Parts: sequence; C-alpha cells; structure tokens
Amino acid sequence: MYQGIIMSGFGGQGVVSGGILLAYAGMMDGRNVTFFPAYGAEMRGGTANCSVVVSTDPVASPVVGSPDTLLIMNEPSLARFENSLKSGGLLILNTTLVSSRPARKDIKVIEIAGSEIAERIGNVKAANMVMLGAYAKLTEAVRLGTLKESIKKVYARANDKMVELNKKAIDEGGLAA
Amino acid sequence: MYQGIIMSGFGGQGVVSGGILLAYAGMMDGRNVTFFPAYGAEMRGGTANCSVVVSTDPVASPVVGSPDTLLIMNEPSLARFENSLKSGGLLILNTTLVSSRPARKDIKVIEIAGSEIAERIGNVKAANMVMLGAYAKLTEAVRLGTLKESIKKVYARANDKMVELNKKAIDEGGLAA
Amino acid sequence: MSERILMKGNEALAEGAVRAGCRFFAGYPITPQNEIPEYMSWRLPETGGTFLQAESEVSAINMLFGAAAVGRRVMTSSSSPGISLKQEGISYCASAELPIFYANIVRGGPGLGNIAPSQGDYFQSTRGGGHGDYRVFVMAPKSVDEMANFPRICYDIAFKYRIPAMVLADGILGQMMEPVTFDFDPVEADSLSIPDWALRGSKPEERRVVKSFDLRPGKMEEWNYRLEKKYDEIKAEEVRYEAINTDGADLILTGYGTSARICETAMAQGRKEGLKIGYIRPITLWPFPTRIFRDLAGKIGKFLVVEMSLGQYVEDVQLSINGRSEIYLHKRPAGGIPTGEEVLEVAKKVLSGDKSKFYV
Amino acid sequence: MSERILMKGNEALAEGAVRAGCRFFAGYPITPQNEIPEYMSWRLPETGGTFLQAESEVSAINMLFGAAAVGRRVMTSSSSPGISLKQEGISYCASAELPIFYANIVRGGPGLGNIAPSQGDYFQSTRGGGHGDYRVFVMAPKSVDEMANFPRICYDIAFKYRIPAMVLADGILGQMMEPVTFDFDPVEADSLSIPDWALRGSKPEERRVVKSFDLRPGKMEEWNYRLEKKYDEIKAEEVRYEAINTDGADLILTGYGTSARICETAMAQGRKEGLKIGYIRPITLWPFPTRIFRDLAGKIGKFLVVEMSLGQYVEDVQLSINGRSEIYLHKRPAGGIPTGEEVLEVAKKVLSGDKSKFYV
Amino acid sequence: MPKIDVDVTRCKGCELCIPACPHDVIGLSKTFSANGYYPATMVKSEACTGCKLCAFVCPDVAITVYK
Amino acid sequence: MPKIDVDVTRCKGCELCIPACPHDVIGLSKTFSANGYYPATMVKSEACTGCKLCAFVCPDVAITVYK
Amino acid sequence: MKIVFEQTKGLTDIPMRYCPGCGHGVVHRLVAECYEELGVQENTIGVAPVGCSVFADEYLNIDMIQGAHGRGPAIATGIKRNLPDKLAFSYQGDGDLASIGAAETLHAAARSENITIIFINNAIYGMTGGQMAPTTLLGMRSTTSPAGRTVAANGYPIRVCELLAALDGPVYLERTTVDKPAGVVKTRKAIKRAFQYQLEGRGFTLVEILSQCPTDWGMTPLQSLERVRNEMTPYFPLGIYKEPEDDKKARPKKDAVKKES
Amino acid sequence: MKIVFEQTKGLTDIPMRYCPGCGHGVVHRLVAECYEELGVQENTIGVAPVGCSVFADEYLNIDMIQGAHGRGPAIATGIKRNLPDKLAFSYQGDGDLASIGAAETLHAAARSENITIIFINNAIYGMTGGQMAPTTLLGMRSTTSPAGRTVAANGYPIRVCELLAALDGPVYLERTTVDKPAGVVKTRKAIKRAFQYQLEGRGFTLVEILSQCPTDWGMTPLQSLERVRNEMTPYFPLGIYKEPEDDKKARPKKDAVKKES
Ligand SMILES: Cc1ncc(C[n+]2csc(CCOP(=O)(O)OP(=O)(O)O)c2C)c(N)n1
Ligand SMILES: Cc1ncc(C[n+]2csc(CCOP(=O)(O)OP(=O)(O)O)c2C)c(N)n1
Ligand code: SF4
Ligand code: SF4
Ligand code: SF4
Ligand code: SF4
Ligand code: SF4
Ligand code: SF4
Ligand SMILES: [Mg+2]
Ligand SMILES: [Mg+2]
Repeated sequence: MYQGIIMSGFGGQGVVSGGILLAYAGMMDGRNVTFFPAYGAEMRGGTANCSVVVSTDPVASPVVGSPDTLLIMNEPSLARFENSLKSGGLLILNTTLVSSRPARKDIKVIEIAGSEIAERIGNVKAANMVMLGAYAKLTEAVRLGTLKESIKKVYARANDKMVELNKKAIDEGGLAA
Repeated sequence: MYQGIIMSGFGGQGVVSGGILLAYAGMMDGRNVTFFPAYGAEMRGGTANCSVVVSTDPVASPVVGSPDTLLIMNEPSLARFENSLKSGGLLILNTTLVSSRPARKDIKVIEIAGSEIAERIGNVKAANMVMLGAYAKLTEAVRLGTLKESIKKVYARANDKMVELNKKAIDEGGLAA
Repeated sequence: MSERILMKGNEALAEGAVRAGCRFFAGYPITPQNEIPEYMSWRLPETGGTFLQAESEVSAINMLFGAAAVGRRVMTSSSSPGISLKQEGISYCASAELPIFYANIVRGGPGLGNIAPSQGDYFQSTRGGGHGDYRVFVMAPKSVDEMANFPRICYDIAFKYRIPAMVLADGILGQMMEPVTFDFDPVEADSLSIPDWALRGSKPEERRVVKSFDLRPGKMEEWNYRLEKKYDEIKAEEVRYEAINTDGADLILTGYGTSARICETAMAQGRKEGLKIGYIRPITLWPFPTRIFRDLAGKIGKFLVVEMSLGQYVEDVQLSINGRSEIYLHKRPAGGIPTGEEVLEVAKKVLSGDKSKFYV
Repeated sequence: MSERILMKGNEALAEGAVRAGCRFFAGYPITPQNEIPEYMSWRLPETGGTFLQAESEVSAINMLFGAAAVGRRVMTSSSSPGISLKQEGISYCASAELPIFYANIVRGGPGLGNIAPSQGDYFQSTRGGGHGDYRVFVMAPKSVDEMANFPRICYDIAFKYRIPAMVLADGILGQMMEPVTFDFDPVEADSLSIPDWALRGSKPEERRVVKSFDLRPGKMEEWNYRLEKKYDEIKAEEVRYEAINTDGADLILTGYGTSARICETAMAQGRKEGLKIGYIRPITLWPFPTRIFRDLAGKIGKFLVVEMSLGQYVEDVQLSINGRSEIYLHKRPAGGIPTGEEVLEVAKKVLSGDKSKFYV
Repeated sequence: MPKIDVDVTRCKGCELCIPACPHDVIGLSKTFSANGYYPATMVKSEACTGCKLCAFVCPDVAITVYK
Repeated sequence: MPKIDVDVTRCKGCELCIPACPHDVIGLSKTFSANGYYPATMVKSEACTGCKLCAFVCPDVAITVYK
Repeated sequence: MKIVFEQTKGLTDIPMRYCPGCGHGVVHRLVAECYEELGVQENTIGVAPVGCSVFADEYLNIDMIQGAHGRGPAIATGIKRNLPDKLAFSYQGDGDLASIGAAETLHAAARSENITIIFINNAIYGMTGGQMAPTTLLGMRSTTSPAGRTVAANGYPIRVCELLAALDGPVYLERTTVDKPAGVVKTRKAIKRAFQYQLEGRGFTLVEILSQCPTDWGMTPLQSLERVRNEMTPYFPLGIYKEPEDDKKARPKKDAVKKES
Repeated sequence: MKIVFEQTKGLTDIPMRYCPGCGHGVVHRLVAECYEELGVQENTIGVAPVGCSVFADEYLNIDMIQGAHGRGPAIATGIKRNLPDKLAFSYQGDGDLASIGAAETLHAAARSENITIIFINNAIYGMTGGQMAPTTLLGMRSTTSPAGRTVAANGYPIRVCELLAALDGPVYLERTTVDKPAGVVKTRKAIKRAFQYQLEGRGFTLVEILSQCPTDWGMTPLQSLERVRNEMTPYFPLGIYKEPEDDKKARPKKDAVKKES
C-alpha cells in the first residue's frame, strides 16, 4: 500500500495540522509515514498545502509529485493541483468552497460539503477533519478510529470540547463519504 | 651561472632597494633575475632582508634557502644567516657595523668597511651600494657598469647628486673588494 | 528513550543536539532551517543553556569559536548562503582545533537560489569552502530519525579529534516529518569533563592559549602535518556507510541523503522486477567510504550515481573507483528531486547499454 | 608595449588589470597582497577609475556585484581568509552571471595561518568555496610576467561567458620581482561597449533586472542547466596548459604556479642527468586540462604531482588519469616551498620504484 | 459624483482603507474574489468626496479615485 | 638615592621616556644593544626623584624604578 | 469626471505578492511616485534586498538589481561610483539593514556615499517567518524570542536614525510611518527630499519607515497599525534626525525631532 | 632602596615585538596591571585580534584566544555567555573594531553584552603596513590614501565612542590617550573602571585609547606623540561618553566630555 496525498486550502483552514494528524495516525497504524509542508516564499499569499505519504514500504521521498489522493479545500487549490493527480486517483472536494468541478474524467471525485458540515456541527474550522474522515473511510490508508485517537496527541493544547468536536467532524466526514 | 644572494641589515640601510638594483642590473645584463623581499610580520623589529637570484637559466624559486652569497650589513644578520650559506659560498661583511666574525671555515669571507666608506664619500646610507660594488667585482654575476647605469632607472626620484654618490659608492666597493 | 515521535527534521536535529549535550547555540535565520534556531530559542533555556540570535552568520560562527574554546558543546546552523559566510570561521575552528557542530540545510543555489531541497553544497562541505588544508567531519542523514541521532555522533567525533563536525541535509530532510526514535541516553552537559585545552581562567603557570596560527618559520607547516595526521586517523577509523545487495549486482546505485532514499526505492522496485541492483550510501561524506567502492570496483561493472547537484558527489565515487568500473550520473540541481521511478528508468537504460548518462 | 620592466607580482597584476580595462577596484587590506590595493589607490584615479577601500571583504565583493552589474571591468583581491569571506558574494556573481575579476594571493592556512606562500586554496578555487553548483574561471600564473598578462585573459573570458574569473597565486608570485613584458595593447575602457544586460537606467519597456534566483517552481533547476551549458562550453573551449618533454617520458612532473616552476627546474636538471622526465602544467585550473593527462595516461607509467598543499591538486590529476597510470604526490603545506633539487630527488626515487610517495 | 474604483484582482481585503476614509464610504464585499479575499467596496458611495485618503493607504494600489 | 634601571634587552630606544621625565634624567646611550637599539640610560642620575613617570610611558616595560 | 488618483507609471502592472495589509506595498508606491515625479524614472537604479521585498524588482518599473542579504549599501555604492549621474537607492528591511548589513550601512553612511536608503522597519524578520529583528521591541514575541524580547537575552532594539546621526557622513535622515494618510504624505515627502539631495550630489540619505507586518506579528492589518502607533513610535520617535544646515534653518519648528524623554 | 615600579605579574617575561615607541606596549601593561590589581588574573580570558596585537597572547599572562579579524566581540560573547563569572575582554585595533568588525562591535554594544573592549585607535592599519583605517584623519596619508584622505573618496573618520553612545546598550564608554604620563594614568583608571563594571555585571564597556603608530605614520616615536596630541585629539575628543547614571552624578564636573565645537 502506498498513498501519496496532497491537502490544500487557504491558510487558516487547518491544512498543515490536518496533514500532521494524518501522518501521525498512519504511524500509529504501523505504516511508514512522511509529512512535508510547503514552506518559505511558497506560503505567501494565503494558500497552504502539504504532502503526506502513508505506505507499507519505506518512503523514498516525502515530496508528492503525482498524488494518489487530493484533498481540495478551496477554489484556487483545485486549479493548482488537479492536473497532478494520478490517473485513477481520488479527489475529495470541499464543495462548500469550491464551485468549479474538475475537467478530468480519469479520476474519482468525491464531493463533501466539508465546511458546511463543520459549521453545522459547531465550528467551520473543523472542515479539515471532515475531509480527513472522508479520506479515511474511502481509502483505509488509516483507520478512522486511529485518526480520532490521535487528536489528543497531535493537538496537545486542545481542550476536551475541541477534541470532541474534531472527533465528531471525522465521523461526519466518514459518513458523508 | 646561478647566484642566489641574500642581503640583510637594519631597516633604513637600503637592503631592499639594493636588492632591487641588483636584480635590475642582472636583467639588463640579460640574465634571468628574481627579487624576493621579506614581508609582513617578518619585517617588524627593524631588520630587513631580501633574496635575489641572478641566473643564466630560468629561475625556479625566488626563495633563496641556501645562498651562494650573503651581503651582511649588521650584526644580527650575521647570526641569522651565517649557517644558511652554501659551503664554499661568499660572505661579504660590512665590518663597520659587524664586529663578530663567522665561525664557519668552509666559506669565503670578504670584509668591507661598507658604512665607513659610504660615510667617507658623503652619506652613510650608500653603504648598500658599496656592498653591491664589492659583490659585482667579486662574482661578475652583474657588471659593475650595469649596476651604475641602472641607478637612474631604479631610483627614478633620485637627484643627480644622489646618483653620482651612489655610483661612486659602487666604484669604491669594487675597489675595496 | 525508545519512544517513537513524529518530528520535523529540523526539530529532530535540534532536539538531538540538545540531548547530546549542546548548551550553546548561535545562529541567524534562514529558510529552510528556521525551525532549528526557533526550537533552540525555547529549548536551550530549559536546560540552562544559551540561545543567541547573532547579528549575522559571520558573528554566529565566531560566537561558536569563543564558546567552543571554553569547552562547551556548541551548535550553529544555516543554509547555503549563510554557510558560505561561515567558511572563514570554520577554517579558523579547524586550525585552532575547536570542536564545533553545525548543520547546513541546503537550498538550491548558487546565489540566493531558491529554498527547494538541493545537494549543491557537497564540494563546499567535503573539500572545505574555506581556505587552507583542513577537513570537516560530514554526516549525511537520510531520514528524520538520523537527523535526530547524528548530532551525538558528531559531538563524539568533534571532541575526540578536536575538529568541526557537520550535518549536511537538504531542505526535504529539514522540513519533513517522520517517526523518530532517539537511540541514545540524553547526555548530562554538566557531567561532561572540561577538556584540558579549554579556556577557563588559569594560573599563569598553567595558562592556555587557543589560536589558529604560528608565524615562526616552518611552524605552520608542522601545524598542518599535525592536523593531517589527525585527518588520516579519522579516515582510517570513522568511515560510515550502508551497502545493500552489492553481491553479484550488475549495477550499483549510489547517492547520499535524500538521493539515497530514492536510490533505495528504485533498487527495491528494480529487484522486484528481477534486476540485480545494489546500493551504496555513504553516511560520512568525509571521511568518504572509499574502500567499499574500491573493493567492488572492477567486480561490478556499472555504478549509477544519483545526486541533486550537477556532478559533485560523483567525483568522490570516481576517485574511489579509479577507472575500474563504468560510472553513470543522474543529476538534478537546485530543487529538482528525482523520483524512484525516474531513477529506476535510468538504471534500466544503463543496464541495457545506453551510454547517454555515461560519466567516465 | 614590448618593454621589459622589473615589477613586483602584485603590482604587475594590478597594472595588468588596469591595462585590460579595469576601472573599479574595491578591496580590503591583507598580506601578502597589499600592493594590489595600494597600487590601485593611485593608479586608478589616474585613469578616471575608482579605487575604494571597502570596510570588509564582504562589502568589497558586493561593491563589485553592483559595479559589475553596470557593465564595468571591475576587480577585487585578497588572500585566503578574505577570499573565504567573499564566497557568498562570488556564488551570487556566478548565479547572476556577472563578470568579475579577482585574485587570491594565497597564504598558509587554515585559520589565520601565516603569510608564507601556499597553494592551500586549490579546492576552494576550483570547486567553489561558495554554495551551489557554479564554476569560476581560474588561472594560475607561474611568473610575474604571467601575473601581468593574465588579467586581460580573465576579463575576456569573464565578459564572453559572463562568469567570475580569478587569478590564483601564492605569496611568492605576489611578492617577487621579475622582468615583465605586457603582451597586449592597453584597453581603452571608454571604448568598451556597454553589455546589453548592464544596468544603466532604462525606459520601462526596456528595463533590465539583475538577480541570482528564480523562486518559481522548477525555474531554478532550469537556471542551473543554463549555467551548466555555459560551463560545458568553457570546458570545451578555454582550457590552457603547458606540456613539455612528454613524448616518451618515464615520468611526468606536474604542478601549477610556483610548483610548476620548481617542477620545470627539476625536469631540466633531471634531463641533464639523462632522466626521461616530462612536465605538464595547467594554466587554467578550471577548466582543468583533463584531456592532456587522459591522452598520456596509460602511455606514461608515472606521474609525480608537486603541490604546496596537502593533496588537493592531485585529485584533478587523478580524476583525469582515472587509474591508467601511477600517481605519486610530493606535498608541502602552509609555507613549505619545495626546491628543485628536492623534487628531482623525489623523482629519482619514484623512477627507481620507491613507493613511499605513491598516491594511487 | 466622486467615486472610487477597487481593482478586485489587486485588493486583498486588508481593510486599511476603511478607517482611512473620513466619510465611512468603504466596507468589505460579502463575496470573495478569485484570489480568495473579500475585497473593499463602496458601501456609502454618495458620501465620497474624492479626497484620495483611502488610496494613499492602500498597500496594493487597488484604488482609483475619480472626481 | 632614587634611580631607574633600564633593561637593555627590552629597551628599543624609542625616547618616549626622555620628555616624560620632569628632571631630564634620561638620555640615549651612545652604543647600541644586541638588538641594534640605542637604549635609554640615566644621563643625570642625581636628579632622579623616583617619580615613575618615565616608567608609565615606556611601551616596553623596560624601566624599573627604585626609591 | 476625471481620475484624481491612479497607479503611478513608476510601478509595473504586476499585483504585489505581499500579505494583506503589509506596509511594503505603500512604500513601493511612494518610491515609484517619487522617481516618476522627479522625472528620473529612466535614470534610476534600485537595489532590492533579501527580505519580503526581494520581489521589489517585479513591481518597481526601473532597472533593478537584487543582491545578497544585507549588502544593499555596498551594491548601491558599486553602482553609484560608476554611474554618478543616476539615482541609486537601496530598499531594505530591518534585518537586512541593521543586523547582517550593519557594517555596510554604517560605512556607506560614514563615507557619505551619495545614495539613498529606503529602510522598512517592521520590527521583525518578515520573509523568514517572524524571527526577532534588531528593532524588535522589548517584550515583543517573535519565533526566536518566544517569551518576548528581554535585555538580558537579546539586548536593546537599535534606533537606526539616532545611531547614524552620530556620524558626520549622513546628509538627511528621517523617520516616518505609513499608518495613516498623513504619515503616507509625510513619507512621500521624505523620500522625495532624499532623492533630491542625492540628485544634488549632497551625500548619504536615509528614510526609515515604521511599517506593519500583520502576518508575522500575528495580527489583523488594522491591529498592526495600532501597534505601530502605540508601541513602535514611542521607542522610535518620528522626525528628522539629520538634514542640511540651510534647510534646517528654513524649516518651521514643528517638524523638529520629537525625542522620547 | 626598594622597587617602586616594576613589571606587573600580569605580563609574561617575553619582550614585546612591537616597533619602538608603539602604543600597544603601554596599553598591554595597563590591561595586565588592572586585572592583576583587581585580583582576577586567574579568572580572566582575553581575546587577541588580528592586527599588530595579534601577539597579545604571548605577553598577557592569562588564558587567551586569538580569533578572526574583527570578530573579537562575537568571540568574547561566546566566552562570556558560557562563563559569566569570568572577566572577558577583547583587545582590538581600529581596523579590526570599526571596519571589518563594525557589525560585531555595534551588536555586542546593543546587546549590552557584559564584556569589555580595549580599543586601540591608531588611525591606521598597523600590521598590514599602513593602509587607511576607518579612523584615519582627513588629509592624512596612508598607503591606500597616498594623497591624503578626502571626504569625496573615503568619507569621514568614524568616532566610535560617540557612535556607540547613541545606543542604549553600552554602560561605560571613555576615550583616553597614552601620549604622556597623565594620559597613561587616566587610561589605567578607565580600564580598571570598565573591568569593575563588568565584574559587577553591568553590561558593555569600552575604552578607546588614541595611540601612536610611528612606523606606519612614518614618524619618530616622539613626533607621533605630537600627532596624537595635535591632530587626533581635536577630532577624537577625550572624555567619558557614557557611564552609569549614579557614577555620573558622583563625579566632579571637569571630567565631562569635551566635545569639539
Ligand atoms: C546570508 C543570508 N542569511 C540569511 C538569509 C535569510 N533571510 C532572508 S530574508 C531575512 C530577513 C528578512 O527580514 P527583514 O530584513 O527585516 O525584511 P522583511 O522581510 O521584514 O521585510 C533573512 C534572515 C539569507 N537569504 N541570506
Ligand atoms: C579577514 C581578514 N582580512 C584582512 C586581514 C588582514 N589584516 C590583518 S591586521 C589588519 C588590520 C590591522 O589594523 P588595526 O586593526 O587597526 O590594528 P593595528 O595593527 O593598527 O593595531 C588587517 C586588515 C586578515 N587577517 N583577515
Ligand atoms: S476618496 Fe476619500 S471619501 Fe472617497 S472613499 Fe476614498 S477616502 Fe473615502
Ligand atoms: S486598502 Fe486596498 S487592498 Fe486593502 S481593503 Fe482597501 S482597497 Fe483592498
Ligand atoms: S623616576 Fe621620575 S625622575 Fe626618575 S628618571 Fe623616571 S621620570 Fe625621571
Ligand atoms: S621608553 Fe622604554 S623603550 Fe623607550 S627609550 Fe625609554 S626605556 Fe627604552
Ligand atoms: S510577512 Fe510581513 S513583511 Fe512580509 S509580506 Fe507579509 S506582512 Fe509584509
Ligand atoms: S606597525 Fe604601528 S601599531 Fe604595529 S607595532 Fe609598529 S608601531 Fe605598533
Ligand atoms: Mg523586517
Ligand atoms: Mg590600527
């Protein structure tokens, strides 16, 4: 099993922390994992993205050039990454904030109203968790349970309420997928 | 013909300018020549020395480790360089300022009252020329005439009186040798 | 101690240094290594150590010169242009035999370049970008785990031989997160003995002097021979490398750091496909694992060098093989990161007799 | 023009640069090259040019960065530690493709070292002490006459290819006096055309930008390939060397700069004694005259490398010979100057089968 | 009537122009731009005097003023 | 009687002590030292008050003062 | 209806890639307006620093050069000494100018090099993500002074205008802000004056602009203006720190330096 | 009869290799007397510069370190931060301190690093043979200003005490000479005071000593003293430029800075 994932959205949408959570959960599930952020000048201008690899074999490079999965949280990200997705790859789209649809026909597209769901259950900032829940459900690269268990470890400063909300968001994402 | 020469004395005794004159004259005589000064921290403390090579073959290194000839203008210089002189080499000693005598027996020693002669003919600073005159006479590495002719070229800023005095000093050196 | 932690390479390196006894860090910000000084800025005070943001890289390396002279375990880090600025100071440390530890998280050069991962500073690291004959102990981690554990080795070597030691890593290794296990017990800095050459304030009879020169005739030559002897000893004793599947291989892939990971993947995939591919990875870039290459040279026909630079690492491979096998080179400078598939493809071409990547 | 003048190496170099069109010099004092700035401080104003004593070597190289960008023939010089400090700036010039000319009058390193002649900065000069993949055109004069005449060649190459060019010489070549003949007509700086990349103040539509980086993904990789192409061209076109008595030789002596003179003397004496000794001397250290060595490798059994450093130059010889002849090394670091007799003695030992100087 | 024109391809919704306007002419748009920002817009256009103060402080030279 | 002692192995004949002495005690010796300098010496030793001013300015710490 | 304010031709059309509310944008515009207005756009060469404004060459519609971090004054010196008739300026951040480039700044000022420095003091290392700058205020948090800057660990912030005023070389030194329209107008005037002095061949000029970095300060743009006003200006008083004697006499009193007590 | 003046134990017995009449010798002695007198000789670490006094480690009878040109303040910082209880000083020439090391000096001062700098201002690069220094006077000849220093070519000499006084960091700054016994006494007092402040943990201290370089000035030692008096002190006024507030009040008026008009 090898999964190269790119997660992309606005700064503030929790793209980086979401990526770390995914990597952490992968590690807990006994996978080889890497997390690689976009950094430096790439960051300017309000968009953020990161790459995560979850694999049963050792990971060569954490740089994901042609992802197996894209988690797209806003409009500009779709334009930027659509073409890099592998043929047959999975695209999970936060339809709350993305109105366009991919032009490619050789990929699998899952539409999730991520931000809407998150807002509904209490905080729009948990949209990243909704997306991850959907991802876990769809690919089984990480277990949904592990994702939820990992929240406390990765966000050491999160209070119980936050943790619960995030868990819920993951579950909702799983359901929506 | 190969002559490696070290000239040494106090700062102010014209050791460097004497060495340059010698090299220049050698060049004028069609020899391969090099001049190499002591420089940098070596200079501190009031002594000065330089190396000159005059040769019919191309000169490998201007650094004279074992000189064929030593022109010694003051006391400390004798102590410093005596042992480096080649066996059978020539040591020209400014006896006005050097009271010791070399311990070695395998070298040829010529005693010249350089500073005294220079003072007598008008300026103690011409002692370097006296030594060079003696050197030219003794070794024929450069011609006495070329040395004299070179003065104007090397000391572009010297006035006629100075030039004449220096020429005279060279002649006197030649006579004394 | 054997807990697995998900850490960022830069932070793993910083934490590794602290656990190895580092108590003084001076540095100047530069991407992609900012997490190192940032981490140190809160972590060192926790341990009673000192973090200083220096006014420049030049100042930082000279703060280390002073701090190392009093016997501390010290560290600085930077990225390519900043490391260039430190070259004079590194040469001074080498000459004065001060054990310092530093890291270059390489970016794409030359000039301001970019902040993408690169291996363009291989020459500078292994040949000395500074002046004069000197060497630096250079380790090239390939994972965040090694980022965490190499500082300790560097300190051990630096103090044993009194030389500068460095970690050379590209931006990937600095920025990525991976699971880490610290494989050593934290060093209690206060329990380290003060070296007998360290400045501490002394009685006149016992006074100590640290300097990088001797102006007396011939003395600097002797000084260099003394250093050389030490370097020869390190060459004999401290080489580290990894060699896999070399027996009976038709082709050896070789690279260091991130390139090594990529070679490893290409090898694994190639072997699955039945190709006899082996792999050598230097862990120390200086001293270079010349012997393992030399031993295989002549026996194995082809070596494919992979580097994220334009033909630097390959020179050491060539110097080791010395004409006895064919060398091929796949190079990507300044942010070009080869993939495993890409390398495997090249490997297949080389195996099939394609000479387009022939180096010598 | 063909007058023979007795000149000091440093002054010959400065005068040579001025005659080759240099009109801007920025530098910082350091022995053994002080005569260069000192000479420039009165000579350049005579020509309408500018001499600036910079506050540091770092500042000097950056003043050149600006001055070269407006299309001037510019120069700086220093000695080892000062050149180390310039490495960042040189890497910037290489990346921004600015033609600068500089000289390193090497002293004994590492650290403060001494001011005696040395060749310890070979790696730094030929491999780039700075960061990233870049090259500098490096000329190694062996006489004051060449000190006088090489600056012109350096400027020609620097402007033709838009790269930094340097003269690498030891303290002997800087400090000695020897007869000099300038073998070219003085260049009228004002008659030089202004390059089309030079900053001069422009209309917006024609504006020019000089920079050393491109942050867009993949662009810095392309940038490097562009530079590499240029370097390949220089490697093909601009190699210079001297080879004497190589036909049928039993042993080739090789060294550069002052070491070359010494080899030459040893060869002359050896041949007088009936020994079949030849001699190769690279005039350009980068690009290195690989081909002449490669052509002779295998045909001539033994090469004796002489260098005033601890095994730097020899690597290029080995890379060129690539295992097809035996290489021996005679090395003297940091102020140790071999004599002709010393080298001849080693040569005789090597010829007699003594392996004590065997390198590879 | 004086007015301002906000270039939505340049405006980053930083709001600096809002307190700079002495007549509370400016507010943020409710919909975001292609760049993902909520750009400035005239919310009380009748009050604009064309005084240019908003344009002075705009870091993105997004405002053109007409009078 | 106060006096000074000049260490001829250290003295470089720089003369700085000469004007420093308020009583013109010091002059240069007529013969030069092994280092080639004409060292300072007491030329009016009876005038010395042991005030140490000469020693204060001597760059080579060549003077010892007795009183 | 006619246009009374539009983008100067001194700028290119490329939208600036700075963060929302960043002070660099305004200052870029002012610099461009000044050289345009002085009629020297085609005779101006600018030096871009390493810092967020490393991209200045994309926006300023003139010949530009981008060099090593901190060395702007040296680069501008190299340009100006060879093209004395051109307007040469170096645009620099606080890390660039006062930390790594402190020696270059000081010496260009001491030499009274006939160049202008546009100095953006935002009390932080913007580009590299918010590390402490030499001008970071006491108590202010940054990624390398996470508990706030202290004298014991990091010393005092440097006041560049005051420091350079202690030299004989500088001809004109002024500190301004761009936190409100009046500050913007003053900054524009200061930049123009500096350029004019340079064109008159008078020597070294520098305008220090207190500026906001909302991103690395972790604030909204509007909050960041508050910090400039309430925290920065008390420590970095606005005003003229050096000017030609003749102009000083001519100028009304109220412009005089307001120093902290 | 007993010895009333002899060489301090703070110095080694090695005769100093400076030129006849050079100012370094006296200052070495004073530094050594001060740490000896303060009873901290065994707790002192000195940093020797690159410059003629690169040999200071042979003469000062304490733990010494010699580092790269201009970086003394950084090296002393590295030492002091790790051994805060020791006396750490950096001994530097004008080229070393004010030219190549300008940034290190400035920042150590701004950080109020608890170290002392002994600064020998001889207006020339001594060791390298007489090139222009940042403190070379206008009109003064050097091997790189052969026709005399001019403002147009080389700018103004830097007054280090005045410059550093513009920072908040320094605790004590004084400029003295060693051209006559009274100056020597004052210099000694200044050095001792600086050391004392450091031992009290007060922060950055610097004593600038105007000194003669007969060799590179091309003068006899006595002529060189005249230059210090007649040419240097008018441009570099002697006096205290910074001191702790409490001490300032306690001190009689006449010691106050005499600034040039
Ligand atoms: C030699 C070197 N050191 C460090 C850096 C990294 N660096 C880039 S910009 C910067 C500081 C930016 O801060 P500032 O100058 O204040 O500009 P700002 O981004 O705040 O406008 C640093 C340290 C570099 N590029 N080169
Ligand atoms: C990096 C570097 N640059 C230059 C030098 C050469 N250098 C040695 S001492 C010196 C200046 C000496 O002048 P100063 O600091 O005034 O000390 P002084 O000799 O006058 O006491 C210089 C430029 C060096 N050793 N290292
Ligand atoms: S021009 Fe003046 S009134 Fe109109 S919006 Fe702008 S600031 Fe307000
Ligand atoms: S100041 Fe400019 S960028 Fe900011 S909101 Fe107003 S128009 Fe938009
Ligand atoms: S001790 Fe005083 S009186 Fe005696 S020689 Fe010295 S200065 Fe003169
Ligand atoms: S001051 Fe000292 S060195 Fe100079 S002459 Fe007097 S005793 Fe000798
Ligand atoms: S990081 Fe700060 S200085 Fe840089 S562009 Fe963003 S707001 Fe401006
Ligand atoms: S050159 Fe000058 S500073 Fe150096 S020792 Fe001689 S007199 Fe002193
Ligand atoms: Mg800033
Ligand atoms: Mg000096």
